[in-house]
Amino acid sequence: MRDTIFAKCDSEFVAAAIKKKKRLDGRRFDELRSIELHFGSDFGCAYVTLGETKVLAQISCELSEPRNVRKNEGNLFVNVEIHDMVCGVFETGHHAHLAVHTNRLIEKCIKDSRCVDLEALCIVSEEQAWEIRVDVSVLNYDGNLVTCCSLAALAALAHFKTPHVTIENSEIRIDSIKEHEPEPLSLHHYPILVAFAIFGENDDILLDPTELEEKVCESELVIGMNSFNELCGMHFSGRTTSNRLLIVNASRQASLVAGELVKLVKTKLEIDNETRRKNRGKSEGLVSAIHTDRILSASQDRSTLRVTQREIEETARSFLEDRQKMKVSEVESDSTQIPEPSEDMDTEEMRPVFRKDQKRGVEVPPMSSFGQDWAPSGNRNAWTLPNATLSDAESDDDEDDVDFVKTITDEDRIIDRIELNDSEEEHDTIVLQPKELK
Amino acid sequence: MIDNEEIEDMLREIRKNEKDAGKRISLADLAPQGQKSVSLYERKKREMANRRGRTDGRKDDDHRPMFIQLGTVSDARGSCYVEIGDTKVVVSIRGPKEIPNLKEYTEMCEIECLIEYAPFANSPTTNEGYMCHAVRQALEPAICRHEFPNFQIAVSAFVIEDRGSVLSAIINGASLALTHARLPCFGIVSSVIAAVCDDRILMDPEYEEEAYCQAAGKADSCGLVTLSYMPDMEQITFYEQNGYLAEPLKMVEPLVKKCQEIHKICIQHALKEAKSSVNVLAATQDATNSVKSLKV
Amino acid sequence: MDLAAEPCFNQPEEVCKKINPKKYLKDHLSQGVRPKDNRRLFSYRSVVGNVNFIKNCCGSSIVKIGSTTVICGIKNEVTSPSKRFQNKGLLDIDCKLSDHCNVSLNHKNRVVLLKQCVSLLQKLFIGLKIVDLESLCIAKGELVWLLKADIVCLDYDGGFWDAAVMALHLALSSTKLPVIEYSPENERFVLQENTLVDLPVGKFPLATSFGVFQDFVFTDPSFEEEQLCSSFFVVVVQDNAVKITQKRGGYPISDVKLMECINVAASRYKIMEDVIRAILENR
Amino acid sequence: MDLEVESDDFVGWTGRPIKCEINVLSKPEGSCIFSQGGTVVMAALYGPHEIKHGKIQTEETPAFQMSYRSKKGPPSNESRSLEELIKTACESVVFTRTFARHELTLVVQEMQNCGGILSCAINAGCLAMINSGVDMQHLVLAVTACLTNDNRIVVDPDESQLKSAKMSMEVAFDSELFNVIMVNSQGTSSVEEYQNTIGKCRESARILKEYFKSVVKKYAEALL
Repeated sequence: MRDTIFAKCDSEFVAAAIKKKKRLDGRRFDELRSIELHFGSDFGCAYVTLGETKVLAQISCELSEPRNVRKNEGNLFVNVEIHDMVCGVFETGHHAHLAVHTNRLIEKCIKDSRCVDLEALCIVSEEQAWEIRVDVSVLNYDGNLVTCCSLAALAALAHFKTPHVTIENSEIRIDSIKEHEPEPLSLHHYPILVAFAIFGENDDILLDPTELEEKVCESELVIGMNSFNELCGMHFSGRTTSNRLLIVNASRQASLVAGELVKLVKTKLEIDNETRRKNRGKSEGLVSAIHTDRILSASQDRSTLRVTQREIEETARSFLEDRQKMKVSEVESDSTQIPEPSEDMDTEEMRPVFRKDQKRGVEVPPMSSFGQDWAPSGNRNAWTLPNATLSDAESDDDEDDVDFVKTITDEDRIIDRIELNDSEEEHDTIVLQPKELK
Repeated sequence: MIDNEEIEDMLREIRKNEKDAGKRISLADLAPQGQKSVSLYERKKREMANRRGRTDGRKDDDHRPMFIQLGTVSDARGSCYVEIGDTKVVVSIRGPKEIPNLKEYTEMCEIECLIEYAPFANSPTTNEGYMCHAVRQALEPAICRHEFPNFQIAVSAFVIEDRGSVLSAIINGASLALTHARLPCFGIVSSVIAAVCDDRILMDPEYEEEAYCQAAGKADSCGLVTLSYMPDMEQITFYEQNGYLAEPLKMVEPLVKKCQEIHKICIQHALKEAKSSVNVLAATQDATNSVKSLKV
Repeated sequence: MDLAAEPCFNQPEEVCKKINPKKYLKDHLSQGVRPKDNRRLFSYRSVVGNVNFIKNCCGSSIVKIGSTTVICGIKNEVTSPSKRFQNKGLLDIDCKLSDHCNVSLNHKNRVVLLKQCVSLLQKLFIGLKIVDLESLCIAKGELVWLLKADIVCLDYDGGFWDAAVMALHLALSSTKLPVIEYSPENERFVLQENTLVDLPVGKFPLATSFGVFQDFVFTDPSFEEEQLCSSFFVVVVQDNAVKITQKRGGYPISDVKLMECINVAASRYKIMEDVIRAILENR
Repeated sequence: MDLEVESDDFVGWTGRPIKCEINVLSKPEGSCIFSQGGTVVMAALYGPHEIKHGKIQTEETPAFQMSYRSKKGPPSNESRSLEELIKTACESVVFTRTFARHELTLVVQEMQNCGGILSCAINAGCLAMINSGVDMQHLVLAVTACLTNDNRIVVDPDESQLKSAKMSMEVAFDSELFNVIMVNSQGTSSVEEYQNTIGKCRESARILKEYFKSVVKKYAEALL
């Protein structure tokens, strides 16, 4: 599938919305998408979903000689893997850039900020030391890969435990988990990268941009903060800005977000240790990441822009009906932007222009919905199980969707009958089934 | 039950082992204490000097027993398996085919040669590139190349074991394979290699003798002579000697005589094979006739 | 001598074979006969073998199934063992098609064919312990035998896997390793002169590969048949115990046919064991 | 969809509990996360897309690309052989003739491996294909079974059982006549035991087919 190309009108539309202090998926500017963090059953495995961006991090360790540059230190190796299909196979430039860019940022955040205490990894100086390998594989990309990867890597590092090592007369033996409790890694601090997209003249700072916003924004700012509000990395790219306050506001927001995320990691870690203590070190791991109670239809909870032809007609039709009913003219002004809610959307009493339709992929929230605080993604407008109480609107159009399709017989598969002159005998040409040709 | 880590771990170990080849313990240095470790060179030098006979009891000018079998490779146009003592070689000929991306009109047919050593055979004394060149030169006069313009004949040889005089085995094998491939030739080429030391001519040298002559220095005045000869036309198709020899041209006479002997053996085998294939053709011919007569 | 090489179209059979090889094969199989040498569906080509004919290898063998010839040579070396398995020797298996064989095999499926064959041999000989690696150990943790087994195919006419398994087994059971002991006085390992000990090897595993073409299954496919088969079903049997079965995708075959193949393979084991014993005897 | 809690027609399933969720990712056409007991696999199918420039589609180039990505470090031999097995199992399912000069790419990511990863991956691949709507000849249902030392057949064993088993087998069936598409077995077993194991695998494949149908039904209802 080709990479989704963002048309010019898309970007203008987004910029216009931003100017009006609105984001397409209804979030406020300083709001993260929904986050899910799950730990795997083996140590050092973390699966993070940030809205639609999904990342899996896995830590593995190996005994090897330390580098001769640093004799008594272990080694840390970080590698971000993006399969070329994840972000469009033809965006070779973009893909290579994205992978290299994220790889460099994560390495700066984890390795160069020395958050892992490497001396503790050394067993026999100059001979044997642990070499930790962090493998981050990106499952799905929808913007803000940086925060997702750094969160996953950090959670995996916190969750990882190296097996206990006993040394008898210079012979190193690795004990299995049954004999000795494995020891966790010692982490100095918990760095997290927070990404911002910067828009427009008055430099609006958007936290946690989606892929669309990332493509359209003028410049990107990535700030590495840890839970003690120390800055441990910054990356600014794109159009220059003279507004010094921008960086200060962004970093203040970043420290809030970083604190929140680290708290999330710690609580999840606590829950995981609890379950392991309960059933003797075993945990269900990533199986809990599977939500069997919901099905994401087009899995684009906030795909306001991905509107199919059918939806546009239906919404237009229902929109016209409402207008005839009310015979009020003031709705005239916004008939042009059919999918986009009207300007004066802040006023509460503005009754909903479109019926909030459960079934379709498109989520066109009514005006009042902006007031509510943001519920985690995937639950609110995702389709609940059929046995849940269905509103009557859906039940009526269930009957007419199964219509009788003509059955194809051999008869109409014959393309044409060739009338041969009487010298050759009659020939029927039959189209061969692909299976017979196998 | 199968645990894959064991296999994986073993493969990693083998790869690591290949990498640091320097540290490897070779079998030689495990030799028992009694035998003074003497380099091959001195050992052979002493033997050459005392003129008693050769290590494997042969006289100076007799040739190791030769085994020839034609038609061993089914999908080649012509093939032959040659054994000289312990040296084993399989030669196959791929019929005249177009030369890929041909530049200009080549009037005479080209011979493309490829020699491949088995991974378990010991390393070749003379390098393969040189041997390919030698085989091409030896065969060029024998084949009627003017009949296949813009074509090439592919000669590929596979050396199973190398116990000396591989080149002569390949040339003999190739010319016999040509007859088996029914390609027009002027005659069957037979070739022989001799190691010359001071005035001793050692016909069909052993692997060590060959290695010694290769490594011999200026003072020892010994070297290797290879000659390939076409008795039907009494022509020498390939003559080559290297090393430090006293009177170079003296060696040609005995070698030519030896080539004629080998030629007799090759002729016998070629005739035997031709006769048998004629019988086969005759048999299939009257089989098809009988089937046809049955039908009518 | 391969007369069919030239595109002579005088015989009608040749014409049909060139135009629609699939139909040509299908008609033959429906009559229960094979195109080239009209064998039955479940009949085998003749098997010829010889052992220990290369002097500078500690074990060698040649196996000829029909016109597929495979040579296996084993060289022995001495190395230090891996840290995790201190008392285990090392066996390195490698398959190779010499440039000698059928040139028309396009390169890609040659590579895949070899990789799968090597993984099968490793699974069989090391995984299922037909060769006991502990017996390759000279001194635990210090010195261990490394056997380099190279399998080269000289002439390819289908059935490479069966020949490779048989060649490797013959070569391994014919290997002779010198005895190496640690002599305390000059504190190094010494190789005892002319004391050659046989390598203990398990029973002979018989691998038979079945070609699957549409819904026909037949044994020991030759090269032309192999090119038309959608997939292969390999069964490794050791006196009516099924060791390894592999069928990699392609046309699905019914359960009945699957079991029929396994019974055919198991019933052939007896005969092949005598063949192997005969080959090993007259070395 | 939780398996053992669902309606009674899965009562015959003796294997580990199965959970799966369809359409998890937004980028690929079809995706699913599938778990059998502790083994969790995520499969994503990128629909018929043009072949990357440079690779012309000759007769043999399959219109089906497969990449299995283990989560620990560089791809090892084992993950490469797994990749081949999954590719052969899933390839015979897709009607590749329908889209010319295009190819399907199936990416399977190992999330958690507690034994029986091959059959879990094949089932996940099949579900991803169903979800993507590409036209398939039949479903592919994979079952792992092993024969313990006291000749008991265990369907869908976990890691410890697999290690101590006498013989382990992975079989992929097609969903029409339950013929064998792919079989990969190792270890010693007599011919009868082998036959019984395949029979047992076939039964559990039938139950698995019911489970697949119920998942698709639920998904289709939700979609309409």
